[in-house]
Amino acid sequence: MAELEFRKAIWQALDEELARDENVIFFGEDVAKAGGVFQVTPGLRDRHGEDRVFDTPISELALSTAAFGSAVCGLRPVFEIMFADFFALAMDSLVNQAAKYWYLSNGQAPVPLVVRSAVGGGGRFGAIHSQVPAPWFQAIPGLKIVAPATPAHAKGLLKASIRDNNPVLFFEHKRLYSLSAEVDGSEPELVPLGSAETVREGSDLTIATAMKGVHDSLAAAAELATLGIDCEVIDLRTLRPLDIDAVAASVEKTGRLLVVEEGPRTGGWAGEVVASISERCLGRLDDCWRLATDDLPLPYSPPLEDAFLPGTEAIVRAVRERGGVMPEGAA
Amino acid sequence: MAELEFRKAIWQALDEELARDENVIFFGEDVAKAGGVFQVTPGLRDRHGEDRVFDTPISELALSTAAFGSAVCGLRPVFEIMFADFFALAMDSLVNQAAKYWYLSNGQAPVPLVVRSAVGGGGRFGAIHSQVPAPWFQAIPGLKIVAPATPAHAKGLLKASIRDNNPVLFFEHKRLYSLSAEVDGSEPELVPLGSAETVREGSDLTIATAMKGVHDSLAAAAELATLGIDCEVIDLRTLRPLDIDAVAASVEKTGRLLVVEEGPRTGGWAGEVVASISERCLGRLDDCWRLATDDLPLPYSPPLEDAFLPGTEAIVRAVRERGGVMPEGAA
Amino acid sequence: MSPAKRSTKDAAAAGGNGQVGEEAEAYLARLRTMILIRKFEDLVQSLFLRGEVYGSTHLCSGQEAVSVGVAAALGADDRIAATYRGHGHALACGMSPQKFLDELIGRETGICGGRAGSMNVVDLEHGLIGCFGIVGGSLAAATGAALALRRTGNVAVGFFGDGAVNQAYFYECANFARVLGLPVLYVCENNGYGEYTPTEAVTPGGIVGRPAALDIPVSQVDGQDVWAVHAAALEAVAEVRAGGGPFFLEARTYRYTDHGRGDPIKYRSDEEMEEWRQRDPIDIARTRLAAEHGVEAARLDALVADVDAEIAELRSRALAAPFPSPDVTVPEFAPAEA
Amino acid sequence: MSPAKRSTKDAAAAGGNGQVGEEAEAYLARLRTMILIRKFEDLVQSLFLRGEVYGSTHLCSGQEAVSVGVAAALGADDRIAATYRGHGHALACGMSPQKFLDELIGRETGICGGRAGSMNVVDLEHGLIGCFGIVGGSLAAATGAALALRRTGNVAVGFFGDGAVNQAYFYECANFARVLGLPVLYVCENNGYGEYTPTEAVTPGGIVGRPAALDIPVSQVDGQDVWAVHAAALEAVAEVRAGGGPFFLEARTYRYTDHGRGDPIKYRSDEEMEEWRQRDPIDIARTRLAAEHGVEAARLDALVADVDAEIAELRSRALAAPFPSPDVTVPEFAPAEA
Ligand SMILES: Cc1ncc(C[n+]2csc(CCOP(=O)(O)OP(=O)(O)O)c2C)c(N)n1
Ligand SMILES: Cc1ncc(C[n+]2csc(CCOP(=O)(O)OP(=O)(O)O)c2C)c(N)n1
Ligand SMILES: [Mg+2]
Ligand SMILES: [Mg+2]
Repeated sequence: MAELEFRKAIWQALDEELARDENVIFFGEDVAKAGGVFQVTPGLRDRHGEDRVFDTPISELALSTAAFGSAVCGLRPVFEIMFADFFALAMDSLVNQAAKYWYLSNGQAPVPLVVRSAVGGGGRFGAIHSQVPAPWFQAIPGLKIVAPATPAHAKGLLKASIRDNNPVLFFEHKRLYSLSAEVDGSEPELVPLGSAETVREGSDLTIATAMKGVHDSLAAAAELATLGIDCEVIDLRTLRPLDIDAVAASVEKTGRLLVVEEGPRTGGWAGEVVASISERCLGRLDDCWRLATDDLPLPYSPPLEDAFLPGTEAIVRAVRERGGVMPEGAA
Repeated sequence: MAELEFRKAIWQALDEELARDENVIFFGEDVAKAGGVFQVTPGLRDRHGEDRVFDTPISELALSTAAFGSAVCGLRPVFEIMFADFFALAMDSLVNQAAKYWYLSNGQAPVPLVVRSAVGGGGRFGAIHSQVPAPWFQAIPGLKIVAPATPAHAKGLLKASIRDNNPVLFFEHKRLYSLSAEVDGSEPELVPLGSAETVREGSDLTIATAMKGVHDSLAAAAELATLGIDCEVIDLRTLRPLDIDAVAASVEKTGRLLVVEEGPRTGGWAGEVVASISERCLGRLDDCWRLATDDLPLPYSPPLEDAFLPGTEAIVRAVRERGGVMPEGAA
Repeated sequence: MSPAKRSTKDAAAAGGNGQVGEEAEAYLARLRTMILIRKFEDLVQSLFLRGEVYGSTHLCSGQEAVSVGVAAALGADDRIAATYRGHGHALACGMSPQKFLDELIGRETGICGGRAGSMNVVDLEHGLIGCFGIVGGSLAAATGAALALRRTGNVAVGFFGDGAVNQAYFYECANFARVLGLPVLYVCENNGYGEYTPTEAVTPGGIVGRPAALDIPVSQVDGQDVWAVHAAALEAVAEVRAGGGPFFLEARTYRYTDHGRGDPIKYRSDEEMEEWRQRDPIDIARTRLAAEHGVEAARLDALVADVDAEIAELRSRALAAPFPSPDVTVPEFAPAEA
Repeated sequence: MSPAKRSTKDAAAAGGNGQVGEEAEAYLARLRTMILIRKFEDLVQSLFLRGEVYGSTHLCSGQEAVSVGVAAALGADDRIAATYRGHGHALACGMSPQKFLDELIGRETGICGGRAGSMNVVDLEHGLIGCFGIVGGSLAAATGAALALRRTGNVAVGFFGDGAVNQAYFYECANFARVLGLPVLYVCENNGYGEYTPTEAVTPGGIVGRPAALDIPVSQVDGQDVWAVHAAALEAVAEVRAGGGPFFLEARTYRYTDHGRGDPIKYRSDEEMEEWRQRDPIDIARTRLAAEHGVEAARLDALVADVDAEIAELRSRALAAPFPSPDVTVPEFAPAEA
């Protein structure tokens, strides 16, 4: 058994795909010579050459459209948007060029590009370096959004993303970069996009979440188990398309759904999960709700940021305070 | 009684607010000399002067940040993004500057800006001139999104938007510009943001929608009434913040909710409405679902576009085909 | 889009009979394409007025020499990206006029099955990455394409208007292309206006100084003279292909029609319009072919008649083509093997 | 931010005793602000290493003369927008160092109540529209501010780095400002690198040619010499205030510290760093004050001691300040009357 660090898992996926397919290229701001501000990609330039791994000016819009144009012409570009908050500058190319091309061209060419980007709060980076911009892209047909929680998944999902024939936003949660987990070599090489995984079985309540939320939810589930509440935890892994089948199957069993999202309550992907399940499983549902952040920008000050994010404690509290789910006598 | 055209209602709102408050300015691409590509703003430049109503280069990002910076320094800028699809180019300033400023500055200054923009399909403009980008901004705390359905509301909502102290995206549906409706002068000058209106009372099913969807839903409700289904129709008017109270009150009565959105099913604001109502009114809900478009870009060809959009017929069909709501013997 | 392919087809179409020189034959073919574009635009406009072409039409009448002169400088594996005013570029690339017209009137037989319409049309087989409805999107797509093409010695061309030069895509992409030394030719079709706004009003310092400030070589050319455009394009493409990085070509031209669907105001003087009518690229080509190459009037007239016949046939076939059915289920995503 | 206000405070702080001339007094005050900025940055860094300042720190040590020289050219109703590397700008504007430090360590008494942190700080009372964490956001905000200020004869200043010059905001905003003739001064602090990338590697054609191509007047100045910066800023501000539209000032400078939180690689040579250490703006100011204005060493030393005392007090007060409470309900929207 070996330990694999999340950041190293990303590195391995890039390194292996760069080696496997010469059409794969990788670029971004300070990703090549310096190896990226989160030190995820050191050495890839030396290993694969500066024609295929290179640094760029600070021009997020140009990066995105360079990926789009080159993908349409046969490459499989991977590029980095350093902090996912900067997606706002690159949006037009992703939304109005890349995502629509396959359909509008009537299938003349796919757009196999991947954008890697660091998302999420908890690092005290403040409101404009901490967002998870999944909702900005949630209603964009043609795009996929991948959001891994573990090193092994990060690797398998990134490799699958690079081989996917659609534009993929690949979110790396900053608080997971230094997470290490054991791998034994039996992990599948590719983790399919669009499929969730049940990471804890339970009978009383389904918790669906992603990225850091998976770890927080598992910790919360352990604590809730001591109170007699048996939670099933689903790692969605892909936020677009969502594996609603997996959530529905779980809800059929538990009858209760909590979706935990790091991001504003209004308009997030958690709402999409709740809506889809309500539409489909209403008769079986005893309860469904979301735990997310307040509808505010993320604050800088530690006590404010800590209270703002939906961590383990907040999940436990959310379940305890919600009527119906607590067994008699507990609470 | 006089007729008021939707486009003229917008014009009047701008004209009156420009006259009322010299801090109001209005700018955009070809909005001043030429009066805008949809001919909504002719003559305003001559009436209010070229310092206050002016044309700009084709630079959506600069327009947005010009509005942000000037709003923070005391103006109340209104600007136009010609087709709402172009919001993707302006997103950073709206999301990372305007929307967060009031909170982050700890209330040092509000950001009273309004972006007017033409949204929606049905005009055969194709996939990149027909979007309703509400979902892109739905999870952005601090922003308001206004989406009027009638000339009178358009006027009252735009005036209220200009007086609001927050950044407001004001959506004008292209298919409504030429709509005329009678006004008798007794309309309130301002229509408050964040408040829905029940435009048809009914007992069997609540239909919540906005903009063109209101007219389609009313027509559908009339047809459904002949089948014995009594629909309540709610014009949301503002998509952010949503008036969930109004929808909840209606659902308490009808027990059934259909949300009609022009835009992709996945990730839209309809999902937010369904999720909010499910969270709140689950016990009272017999059914809830969305009618939206397929998760595809909007097609150009008329038969494709017509079938793509959720018009009157599609609404009638959606209700008829959904089990449970049809009275015995009908269908 | 190979010059070989094109010249064969063009020569035949021009009814080459060996009586004029090689250059004249080549330019007769180019003239024919220009006439085709002009008449295609007229047809589109008449169908638009009849409600058969939908939404908006951005015609390029008056600007034909730019598309044709540049396209003729390209090889089969080069790539082109154009704007919403892209009919000329598409036809000059070699896109089937029939498939194109079918697309514009929304038919299943259209080049994109009726999904795209004029503003989003794609024809990769003929090297057209696409027409892009977002101002600046075309040159951006060409920049990206060049990132792929630099491996193969090919060139990407992005056409765009003077208005695009004020926009984010232009600046970031041109700088990006220069930094990476990408093989992209930026062709600015300066028709004097972005919609109803004169170029000078929104472009302080003018156009070519801007790419020049990014250390990109530039040249300016009379966009009404297909000889001049072609010569400038040949030179530019050669520099780009030789590894010189991006190149910027400004072609001064004029649009004879409204911006899109009818102009709300009169923003161009009669004198100005008339002056540019005197510089009609088609007339200029006719005159030069006659005066400098001894092409007979009859041959030129035959060319026009030939195009007229083609247009008539295009029209009737297009109007007879079936609309696509909305009942087909369309997958959201491209499959693993495309 | 009025010169009046500032000079009173500065003169007192510098212990003005009337023995040197007026200019010397003014520059003693500026020197004091530069020393304050430097020591403030040192303090921030030491608190960061202790885990009291969070996230990242973008220090401006080495670049002090730019902030101070430009700010001294502004009046009370002018406006400044700065970057994530904005501590110098904020202090030069006149922001309370205490409120600023409190913000950086996340306290309720911070200028933004602990909500903003270094990268988003705002102090409108002192004319600071904000620090902007998005590269290019600062000059963009200044451009917008200028749209409001042109009514009142005031000027907006946007500070930004060399890296921002390759970015969409820069180009669109500079062009927009030129078209509208807005009173904005763009101050590019060219410290030779954007993160770890040398300016030359990503900025073909250099910096000032770019605004010049938009017909914006430009000048370049030694950013290590506060006299030179101030003189250039005075001239630029005067032109802008007189209605000349935007102006672009490039100040060549250097950052002595890491980019943010520790550099992953060594991208600057020891010789280069040493060369710039020899051009420390604080040393240059000390030397000039001594050599050209006869300021005694004792007075200069007293200045340093005075700042040291201020810094010590800042530190202890800040560490004693309360954290904000997360239990307060915060409304999402600004109320009707703000
Ligand atoms: C980003 C963006 N903004 C605005 C528009 C609307 N629009 C379409 S064409 C046009 C004018 C473009 O002018 P120019 O680049 O000179 O090209 P021309 O139409 O003259 O060929 C504008 C503003 C658009 N399509 N995209
Ligand atoms: C739009 C955007 N892209 C990337 C970043 C990450 N980033 C922060 S500072 C920086 C370098 C900026 O360099 P420069 O403009 O020269 O300013 P300096 O840091 O040297 O003062 C980068 C790339 C960012 N904050 N915003
Ligand atoms: Mg033009
Ligand atoms: Mg720098």
